Amino acid sequence: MNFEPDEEQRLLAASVARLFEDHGAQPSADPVRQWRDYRDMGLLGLPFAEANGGHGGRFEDVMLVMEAYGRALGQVPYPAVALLAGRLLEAAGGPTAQALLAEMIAGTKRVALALYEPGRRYRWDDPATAAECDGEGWTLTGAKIAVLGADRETVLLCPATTAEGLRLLAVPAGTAGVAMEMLPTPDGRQAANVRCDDARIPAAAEIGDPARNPALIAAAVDGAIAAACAEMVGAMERLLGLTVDYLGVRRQFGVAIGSFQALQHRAADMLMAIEQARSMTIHAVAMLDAPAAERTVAVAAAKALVNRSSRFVGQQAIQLHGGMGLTAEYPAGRYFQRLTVLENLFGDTGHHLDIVERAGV
Amino acid sequence: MNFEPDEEQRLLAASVARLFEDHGAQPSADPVRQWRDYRDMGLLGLPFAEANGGHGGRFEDVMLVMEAYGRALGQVPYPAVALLAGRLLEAAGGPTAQALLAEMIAGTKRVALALYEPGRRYRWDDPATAAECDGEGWTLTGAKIAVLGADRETVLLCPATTAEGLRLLAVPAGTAGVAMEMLPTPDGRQAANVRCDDARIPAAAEIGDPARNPALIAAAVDGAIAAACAEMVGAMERLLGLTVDYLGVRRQFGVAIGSFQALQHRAADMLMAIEQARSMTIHAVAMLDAPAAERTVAVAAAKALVNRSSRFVGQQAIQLHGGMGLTAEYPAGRYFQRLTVLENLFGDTGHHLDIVERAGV
Amino acid sequence: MELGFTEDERRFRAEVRRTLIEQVPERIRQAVREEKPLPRAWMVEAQRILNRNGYAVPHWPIAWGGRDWSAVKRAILAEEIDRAGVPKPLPFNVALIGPVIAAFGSEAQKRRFLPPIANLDLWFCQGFSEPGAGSDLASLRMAAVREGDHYRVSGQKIWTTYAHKADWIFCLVRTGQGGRKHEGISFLLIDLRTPGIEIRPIRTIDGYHHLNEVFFDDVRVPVENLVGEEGKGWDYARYLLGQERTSMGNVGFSRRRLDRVRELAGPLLDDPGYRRRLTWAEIELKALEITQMRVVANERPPSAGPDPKTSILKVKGGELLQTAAGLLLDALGPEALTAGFPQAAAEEPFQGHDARSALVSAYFSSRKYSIFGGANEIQRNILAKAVLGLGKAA
Amino acid sequence: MELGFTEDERRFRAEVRRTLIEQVPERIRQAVREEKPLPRAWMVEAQRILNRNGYAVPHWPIAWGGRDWSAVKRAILAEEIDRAGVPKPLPFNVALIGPVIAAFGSEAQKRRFLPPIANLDLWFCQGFSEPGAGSDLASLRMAAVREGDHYRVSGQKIWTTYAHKADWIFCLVRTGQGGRKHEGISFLLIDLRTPGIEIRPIRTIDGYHHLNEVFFDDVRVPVENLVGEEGKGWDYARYLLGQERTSMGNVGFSRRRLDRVRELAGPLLDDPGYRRRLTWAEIELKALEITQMRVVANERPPSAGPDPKTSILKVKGGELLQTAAGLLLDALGPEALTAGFPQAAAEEPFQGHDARSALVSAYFSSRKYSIFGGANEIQRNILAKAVLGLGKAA
Repeated sequence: MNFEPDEEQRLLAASVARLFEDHGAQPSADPVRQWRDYRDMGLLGLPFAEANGGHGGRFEDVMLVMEAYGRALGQVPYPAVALLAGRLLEAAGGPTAQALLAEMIAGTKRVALALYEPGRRYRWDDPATAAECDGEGWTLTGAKIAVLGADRETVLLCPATTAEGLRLLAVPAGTAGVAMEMLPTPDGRQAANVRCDDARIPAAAEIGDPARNPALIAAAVDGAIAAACAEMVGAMERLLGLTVDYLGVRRQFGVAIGSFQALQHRAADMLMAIEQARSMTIHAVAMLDAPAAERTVAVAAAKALVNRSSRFVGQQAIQLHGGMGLTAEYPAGRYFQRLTVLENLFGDTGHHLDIVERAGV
Repeated sequence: MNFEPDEEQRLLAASVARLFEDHGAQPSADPVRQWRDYRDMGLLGLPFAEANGGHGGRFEDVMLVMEAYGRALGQVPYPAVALLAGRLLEAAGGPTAQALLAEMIAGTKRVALALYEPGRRYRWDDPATAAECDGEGWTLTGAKIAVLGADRETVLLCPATTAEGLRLLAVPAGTAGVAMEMLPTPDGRQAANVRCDDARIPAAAEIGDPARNPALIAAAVDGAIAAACAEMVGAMERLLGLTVDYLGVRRQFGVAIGSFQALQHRAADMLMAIEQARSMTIHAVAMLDAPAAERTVAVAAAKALVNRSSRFVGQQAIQLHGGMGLTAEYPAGRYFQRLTVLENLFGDTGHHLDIVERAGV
Repeated sequence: MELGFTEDERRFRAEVRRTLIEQVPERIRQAVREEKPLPRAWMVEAQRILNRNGYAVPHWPIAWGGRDWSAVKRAILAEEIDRAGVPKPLPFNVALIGPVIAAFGSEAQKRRFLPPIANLDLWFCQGFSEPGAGSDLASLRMAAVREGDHYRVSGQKIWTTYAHKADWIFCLVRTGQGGRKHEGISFLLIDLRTPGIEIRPIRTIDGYHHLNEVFFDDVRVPVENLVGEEGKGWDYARYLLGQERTSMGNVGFSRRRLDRVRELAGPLLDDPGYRRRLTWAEIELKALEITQMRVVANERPPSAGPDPKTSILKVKGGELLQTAAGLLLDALGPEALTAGFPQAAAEEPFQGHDARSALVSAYFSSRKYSIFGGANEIQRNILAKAVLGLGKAA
Repeated sequence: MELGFTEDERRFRAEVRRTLIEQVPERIRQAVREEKPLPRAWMVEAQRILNRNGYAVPHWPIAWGGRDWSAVKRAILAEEIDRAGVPKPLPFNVALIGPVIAAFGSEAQKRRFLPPIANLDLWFCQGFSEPGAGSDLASLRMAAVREGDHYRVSGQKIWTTYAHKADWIFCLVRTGQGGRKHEGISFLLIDLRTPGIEIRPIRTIDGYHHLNEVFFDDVRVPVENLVGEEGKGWDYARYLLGQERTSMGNVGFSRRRLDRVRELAGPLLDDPGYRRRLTWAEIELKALEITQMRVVANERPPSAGPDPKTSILKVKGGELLQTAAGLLLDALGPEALTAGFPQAAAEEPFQGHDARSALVSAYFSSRKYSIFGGANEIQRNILAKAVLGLGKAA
């Protein structure tokens, strides 16, 4: 075991930190420009094999990037596009997926995985969205919700039920019959609800195959969960930093409120919650290459604990900031909002505990 | 609603407080003498109708008595004998039960309900103990555990399975074929594990009847749980008092440790836990006369919350006492032990939450 | 001792419930149940209905519209109002400034203010907190300098709920220096239309606009708007804080939220983990209901200041609302991900947010229950010191 | 970065596990698993086996039996020892006094003490705490007055674990006055057979006798038993506290307790509420295991004093042992009601308690994990101040 980043990782962490903090300092900056910055720094290709046009980064590298992203409250949908949809494309392989991946890495096309459907909570493996193939192409009907990273230019990867099992279809958002509603997320970003009504796409738009798709998607989602855990750790770390700063500055009854023991102990509890979350994130990342059953349990356990830490740290940070923490202007509230979204993303605490328990651990 | 004791209740509370504190001051005093004191003060007859030789006290009166008992860490098995077994006798009625009850009230005979069996946790309604009647009498075989209030002179009320349902048999502990092992409870009292091997008792030893027994026992147990809740509230109250005293006396770093805010807040949390426990005890007591389904849910909810408060208050009291709390000599530890026993008695927190949830609340 | 509700109390509850459901329009109660912010006009409409029934100010002197109801009945009333989804009578009016004017105001002030306050014809907001004087209220700095028949008032108030909807503000101001910090504080009523007052919104993380900063730049306030005596403001504020606490635990509000959890959670109600969280919340609520009644039944003269045990209601009640909000959020599942809200929410009337957004807002906004009105840390200080007697020697 | 265990580390773990199971008698490991206190002779027997394998003092200087193993490997070793139910090498010997003598003792002291300390031929106990000097160690008062080639020592130590089993005690004593409180403290080794020493048991709520008060009445201690320089005792104590923390989180012990929960809980494992508590404990344990490794891997010179992040291990590790003890207690159900223990438990060897009593004892005794060795409140102070930098200005 060795938790020290090597020289290359230190460089990577330092440069992404600089970039993300720059982006954060200009919140209204052009998202297209920011996406180009990601590409130029090699982040879009980071997690992909060199054979696939990527940079051959390891899961550990992604973890460092996502911690920095979390600390800086990154706005561009890098995790959804590159770390979830992108990795699914790489794992699926085949010409359609490879071409899409190449465009994604080049920054010329965005992809997003349409995982969830109305009324099914976090279940994605038995979609109500149905697809039929008539030889020439696919006809797709159904609804998807909460597609992060999607806009009207995106290629949506849609799981759909067919008689042969779970298909994965690449549907450009502009396809006729696809209606998209862009809605605000609780942390002020955008996500799409999507309806397909007899949307027609060519036969070649299929990626993966019914036999492998559930396993491919599960692996991609687990990777994205580990990345979300790292993002949460980064966000919690910064939020604790903001809180400690505030405790040192804010005065009441003639002294800095950071001198009150009850508040000191709360901050210590936040620190412990974050350190335990960081450890579970490390565990999840270390297990991403393990056999699927072990990987899934490790990732679910990690998300459950990171979620619990996040809810505690987020709520207590607001508490320790007092009224200031409730204002939209002060950054603490935005971190709390982001953490709230990330807790929900890919399954809340109860969902992941259920997975751990069903596995008999 | 009116939470103020009336004049008579104030008098009762004051005199039992005096008696129990006196008993507590002489821990090695003669238990026979103490039992006589209970009788002389009218406590043995307190909860029973005047028609049955009792004093016609209300549940509220019992609550006041049990709070005082809890505060003083009462040692004699008053709750097990009078409030559980005694009330079951009264509810069952009939000559055998009435005669036993009269002797119990007179202080000449002790009765105890043998509720639990090995390996069945808190289930008492389907005993493995079996009884057969041959016209002349009953033959009883089986094992009972953790019978509080029992000694070798006690008449044991034993639920037993027969072809006709659940019988309730009054078995003198001295009956041939009854083996009794007296074991220490974790709070330093005694409880009995009992084995009956073909123990013969007369046909008249039956009380209640199979059609009513489950309901009778359930009602008696619910009453005893409400009494245990009151005892726990009294014990927690005193334990908090001991803790607050200690915080004011014990000095560290040149000041009383009660001036540390983190410890003050812990004490405030203990106070809140106790007040909520007291409220649920009131709720349970107020519902003892309600229809069985409502009564059982109210009592289970109360025990669950009182248990949770008790675990928190007990553990934190020890924590705030530091090493002193761990010593057998200092009283805080004895209250912690008592509370631990009472949490377990009649079902732990999970058991009662299950009851509440099964009722669909 | 009578540990349950009496027959009379049960009848009273049933009557209140029936009256509220019959008289308060469903559109209002529905919006409240859905946690949507209400248009000002709806709040006024609801309070006038309550006032007509004697439900707005039952704790006031009978001469000014009060009723001779026991504290337990008043608590039942408050619980039923919340539970039915009827907006509470505006607390700044009925629970705070009204009783202060009734106790310490001049006859002219009583006649001028009490009836419209009860009926919400006049809307008051509360000007206590300042930047740097939140929990430590005595360090407030907003100054009122007497000049003939006016005060000239300058300074700033913050966290002022509904200042943008209000007609008047009651303020603690500093009219004297020296002595201990809480001496030299006076209690002023100020018409918000007076020149020199500027109200700036504070946007909050729930996406709404409830809170404001209020700036006073050389504002002329007639001396007749001084309540009681100059320099006694701290006493009146203490009196005010000792006022009607019958709904301090927010029992009815939590009841309404948990009912909503059951409506929305669907299959989650069969999930053992979620179910257990809900079970605990239900049990906590039952305990709180009784604790609330116990504190309420222990009636104290208002001059005794707040009963320190109300701190229990404040802490536990707030935590329960937060727990319930968390259950609502989690009930949404991934649907919450598209249930955000515009960064600057539109002004009233409420529109543009669906039911889901209102729940996400409620989750964020519920953090306030442990912050405003004396943070939970302050409440625990009070419990430790005033109830347990800790830390006095140190 | 290598976030998982290396092949070499896995091999090491397997080898340690095999060795422990092969060499340490099952009767010893069974008693440990059942949470029963061990006879002194068994503890000595186990430590000698560990020492023979290089497992007792791997962190010591190689000259005195240490091994050149990485901190991660030493942590694996500690975890496996606990997990296998092998009694830990006596911490007072191997983790506390040994390293201090190795670093600051004279050559004669090293030769005299280190080998028997490693092999538990000599049993040391720790004389730091005094009545009135627990967490606030610097206010200790036990005095040592130099008279020629002896000190005359008078005073009292308290909470002395195993003093009744020990041969020697290492003490902080006051040899000088004036200056700051922690100046004038020296570090003495005292033979417990010296006249004037009285050991009185402190019975604890778990029914056992682990703790003692030790009274010193004009006890003559040869000057050669002074460690290092007079007046430098505080520095040595700090060094001591910065020593081997590879098992601070008690990861292996918690693993063993949770394994036992699974053995004993039976049908409760299907109870959703109980199950969830166990699931959380398992997840917390996994997190703690990695946090432990992260702290351990961050090797610091012992002179830097304890890494403040070890406070996390202390708090979280102790809480987890307490949680596991609660799960064990609750697994007993009503069987716990007759699982008490005599008020004054019999001396060793352990007898008269069945497996259930040992679990009830473990529940009570587990409260100590958040009290001794620096109470959790002190650990949180350390985290707030030393890691987060809070409260320094105040």
